[in-house]
Amino acid sequence: MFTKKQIVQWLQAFASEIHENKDYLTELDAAIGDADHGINMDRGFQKVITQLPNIADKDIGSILKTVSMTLISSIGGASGPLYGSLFLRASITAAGKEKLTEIDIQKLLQEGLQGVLQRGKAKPGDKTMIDVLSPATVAFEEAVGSGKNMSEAMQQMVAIAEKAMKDTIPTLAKKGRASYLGDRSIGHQDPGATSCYLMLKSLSDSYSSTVNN
Amino acid sequence: MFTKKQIVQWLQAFASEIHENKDYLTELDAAIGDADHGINMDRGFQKVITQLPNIADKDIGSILKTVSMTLISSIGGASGPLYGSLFLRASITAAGKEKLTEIDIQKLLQEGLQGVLQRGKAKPGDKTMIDVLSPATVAFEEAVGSGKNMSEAMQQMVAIAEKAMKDTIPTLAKKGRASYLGDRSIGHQDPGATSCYLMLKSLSDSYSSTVNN
Amino acid sequence: MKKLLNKPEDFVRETLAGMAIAHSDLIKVNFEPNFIYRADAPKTGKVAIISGGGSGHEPMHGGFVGRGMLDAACPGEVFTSPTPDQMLAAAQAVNGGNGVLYIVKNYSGDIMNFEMATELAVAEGIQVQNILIDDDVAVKDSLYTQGRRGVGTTVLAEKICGAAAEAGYDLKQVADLCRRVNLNGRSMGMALTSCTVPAKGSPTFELGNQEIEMGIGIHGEPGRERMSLKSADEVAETLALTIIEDSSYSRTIREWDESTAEWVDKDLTNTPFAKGDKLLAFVNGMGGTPQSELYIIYRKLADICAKKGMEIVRNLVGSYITSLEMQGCSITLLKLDQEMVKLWDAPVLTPALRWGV
Amino acid sequence: MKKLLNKPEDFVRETLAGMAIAHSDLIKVNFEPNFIYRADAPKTGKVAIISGGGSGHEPMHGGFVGRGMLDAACPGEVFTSPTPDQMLAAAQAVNGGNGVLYIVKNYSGDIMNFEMATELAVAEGIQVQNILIDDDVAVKDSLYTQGRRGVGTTVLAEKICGAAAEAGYDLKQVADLCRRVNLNGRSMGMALTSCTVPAKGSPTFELGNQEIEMGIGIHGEPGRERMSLKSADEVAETLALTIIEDSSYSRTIREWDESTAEWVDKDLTNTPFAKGDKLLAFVNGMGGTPQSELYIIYRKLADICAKKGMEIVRNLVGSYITSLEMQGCSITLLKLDQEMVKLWDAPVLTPALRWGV
Ligand SMILES: Nc1ncnc2c1ncn2[C@@H]1O[C@H](COP(=O)(O)OP(=O)(O)O)[C@@H](O)[C@H]1O
Ligand SMILES: Nc1ncnc2c1ncn2[C@@H]1O[C@H](COP(=O)(O)OP(=O)(O)O)[C@@H](O)[C@H]1O
Ligand SMILES: [Mg+2]
Ligand SMILES: [Mg+2]
Ligand SMILES: [Mg+2]
Ligand SMILES: [Mg+2]
Repeated sequence: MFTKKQIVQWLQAFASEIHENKDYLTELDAAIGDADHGINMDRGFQKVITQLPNIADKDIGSILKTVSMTLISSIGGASGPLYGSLFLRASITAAGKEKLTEIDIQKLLQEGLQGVLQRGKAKPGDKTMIDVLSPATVAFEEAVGSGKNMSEAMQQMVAIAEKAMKDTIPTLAKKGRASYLGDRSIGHQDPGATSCYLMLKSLSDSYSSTVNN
Repeated sequence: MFTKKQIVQWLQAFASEIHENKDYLTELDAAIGDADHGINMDRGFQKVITQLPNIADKDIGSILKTVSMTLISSIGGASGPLYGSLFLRASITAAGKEKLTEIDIQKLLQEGLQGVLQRGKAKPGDKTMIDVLSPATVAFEEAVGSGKNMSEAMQQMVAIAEKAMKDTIPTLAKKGRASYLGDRSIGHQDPGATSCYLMLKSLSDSYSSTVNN
Repeated sequence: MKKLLNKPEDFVRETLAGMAIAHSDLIKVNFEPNFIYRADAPKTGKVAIISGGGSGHEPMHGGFVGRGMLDAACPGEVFTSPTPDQMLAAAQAVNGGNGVLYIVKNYSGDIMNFEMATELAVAEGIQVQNILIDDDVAVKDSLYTQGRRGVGTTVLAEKICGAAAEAGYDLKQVADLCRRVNLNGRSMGMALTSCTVPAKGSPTFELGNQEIEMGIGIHGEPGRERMSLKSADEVAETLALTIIEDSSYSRTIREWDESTAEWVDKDLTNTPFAKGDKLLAFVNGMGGTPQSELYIIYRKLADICAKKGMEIVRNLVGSYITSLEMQGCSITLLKLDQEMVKLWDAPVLTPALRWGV
Repeated sequence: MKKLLNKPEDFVRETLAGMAIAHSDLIKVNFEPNFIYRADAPKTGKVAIISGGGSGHEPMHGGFVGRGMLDAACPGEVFTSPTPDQMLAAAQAVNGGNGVLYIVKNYSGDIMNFEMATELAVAEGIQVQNILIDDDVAVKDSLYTQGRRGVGTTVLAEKICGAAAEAGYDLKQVADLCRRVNLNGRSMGMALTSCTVPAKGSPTFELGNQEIEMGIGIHGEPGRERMSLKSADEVAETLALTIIEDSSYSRTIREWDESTAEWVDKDLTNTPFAKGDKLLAFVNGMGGTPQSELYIIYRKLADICAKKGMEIVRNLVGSYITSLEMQGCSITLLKLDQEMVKLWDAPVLTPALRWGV
């Protein structure tokens, strides 16, 4: 069970992860994009951080909706609408909720994934954040389906996400800026896939570090 | 006695000196000017070289006049009008002549110097070609006055010219582009003084290497 | 990083502030959300033309706001698409009642943000069309990928459509014209040097002293191929011939359908250039290229076009769609028809382009 | 050396060739001797304005040839004054019978070559005046030295005098006006990077990553002082305050006296700027500076002028007097009177500056 507090802690932890990895994400984007992914994500999530105190009391759906709107209006680029859509769709499934069960989280991931797919029209294998989000969602689903608890399912999801992130290295980009590079996109890890991994990892970490509260 | 042939050989030798020292002169100009003195002089004297065959039969005055006109219309910058004026005034004293005595050379240097002074309005010590041309002219004059022959007077002149060239290093520029640098012009050898030294040195060399012909 | 700036995070805002006071006779600037708009907006009865994209391409787009060109421009962060709220606010500010054309360059970010903006504007009761520019022949394949980037043709489309809107074309006519300009324009660019995004502080890529990037976009991204340094004539030839010999290019593009209030996929194909074509030739500097070098390129380009039996009837030589301080150039060729010529020649009065007034 | 060029020795010629075909409606180019002139020259009854100087400052001067500005421009080699034969040929080509004003920047080379040209033109029966521009406050002392360089005010003088000539001023009136513009204009520049003269092939000076040159001219020469990297606001402040606080500057300048047919020395003094002055503020890029950064400088400059109680009533922000691909900027302030404002606003139609037509 994720409490609202844990969700807020996750958002804070994710923002910190992004902030710490800002240069790293930007360097990844420099190799196959336009050198701003870390800057973009950090701009958005620093804005989110300033708003969290005002909304921490609302229901999880409202919190995620505010995150979505903040990201959409402050990131821009590709990641703004994509993460914005992810959080928007997630917020709808979490509307009115104060805590989230394994099944809630599963729906939230599925809906978030759908949001990104619909907005970005990328397919798995196109070397985008989808390449992490999609298998990670499946992994969580399977874990929950086979009776694993939240903590175990999270760990399974993160393990798959990490592998999937690395698996973007050898692929050829078909969406996003990296696709303009053609073959030269091969051999580089996708920045969006990396930030997506950080999102899932911080979700898992926030759960395990606070599971006793 | 300078024969016409020796004068033509001098012009060729001077052009070669400039060509060989093109980068050096340009580097000197880069330090306190705009990095083109070698390029400018070489452009002018390469043009002179192409014209020498057509005029080598004329009198020395005509030859020097053609050199002057060629320099004026192909160098530009400060050195174009200055060397152009030098050769123009020199050409007038040499009008109709087929050879030049010590006294002729003395007049030629004096007139050349006047041409540069009048055109450029620089004074000795301003860190320009005048700083070489002026003492070198005096040195030649004194040598001839004290009964030295052409060869000895030339050597005396070149020795003074070389010293005068190096003496431009510690001075503060008052004319030309280097003057804009203020104190920063101190510590650098003046490019125009250097090309002027090369002119006098090649004059002396042409004489001594061909004196037996 | 050597730039004339204060804090990197203030780069866009301070650029806009400077523009606003330097050109207060022509434009106004709204902050938060950021957009530049015509000082005399909204123009009742005129279709409003709005474009936008990342900053760092100055004078595009803000420098093209004014009479006979754009009604508004939405600048994002450097090389980052602006956000839907900017685009919506701009539309609300300049809509004169006859609808808004969004001119969008084909990048994932721009497309997604403008799509969201379109949906928002429609929800506010504003008539909207959005037309994509995707003219970069350096990007070869379109199938299953993002397709070609929008580059130099954007400037030409904004001028031509701006004149059309000024002349009273309705929204559908301006949109159709914009699509036609895009289908008749092709571009390609190259870089001698990289550029530095202020917030990053170091060059996006490293190029050796004897290397160039061929087939770059406008975001400091590496190009299609790294090559050894070439002469201006060779550069002009590579760019021009790739453009001229580009075969017909097909892709599927999403446009907003007003009648059904839905996104529809359209299959669009441009026809290759041919002998006898009348052209607008645009030689563009990437921001750090001196004007002299652009003329050297233009000289060779004119020569190549003449040899191919094509006539340059209009030209534009200058730095109009840039990548910060990058050195390099791009070439855009646009096949003109009489209507386009007339609209190109029509008066324009903006910070960066002006003639006829 | 990374440039869009072919052989360095063809740089100027090929630039001119490109200009000629890109702007054939406005200008023509004569080769050997090289000069750019108005396509509709000579204009009978109009004073002809001719300027010139080394190449590498594009668009100055060739880009200013056309209606309402220059009748001809004489480009020398890169950073090297043109030669008297060019200036004479240009005068012969554009003299409409009412004489020629040579606008000359204060550099030894330019002065000497234009002086020779003046003597030659006079000998050909052409009425000539030559006016020096020496507006660079970075050069402190004038006594016994070359005095101040001619920089940004040149562009403004060419525009204002060009409009005056178009309006029918006679030679003496145009010359007097040009002198007045010079006495009311002051400039200063700085460089973030050096530039590379094509024929030399390597940068004129080396600057560290954290260094700038303050008080540069326009020939890639080092400045008055090397400093550590500064913010845009600090740069704007240093330039603007040095200009604004410059005390009255006196020097002796040589002009051609038509009545006596001799060179005469004139003592000229400009008065310092003062509260209440109406200004034209010109922020200029050195060739490799993006337009965005110039707006950041302009923003601060406007602020400084306002604080000093001076009103910017006209402005120009762009790269008009450059040093090849150098990054950096210069500021020029010109105290305007009503006549100058009117002439500044008058129509101009040239490759690089155009409004009102
Ligand atoms: N159509 C798309 N669908 C899914 N993800 C995408 C798409 N386009 C881009 N991305 C993701 O966005 C990331 C780049 O984000 P960012 O650098 O912030 O935006 P931009 O490309 O506009 O500069 C890519 O690494 C990729 O993972
Ligand atoms: N007024 C002057 N009188 C005498 N010599 C001068 C004067 N001005 C400049 N020079 C000489 O010209 C040299 C520079 O020539 P050059 O680099 O070819 O011209 P520019 O300065 O126009 O680039 C200087 O080193 C100096 O010796
Ligand atoms: Mg990016
Ligand atoms: Mg020089
Ligand atoms: Mg981006
Ligand atoms: Mg020079």
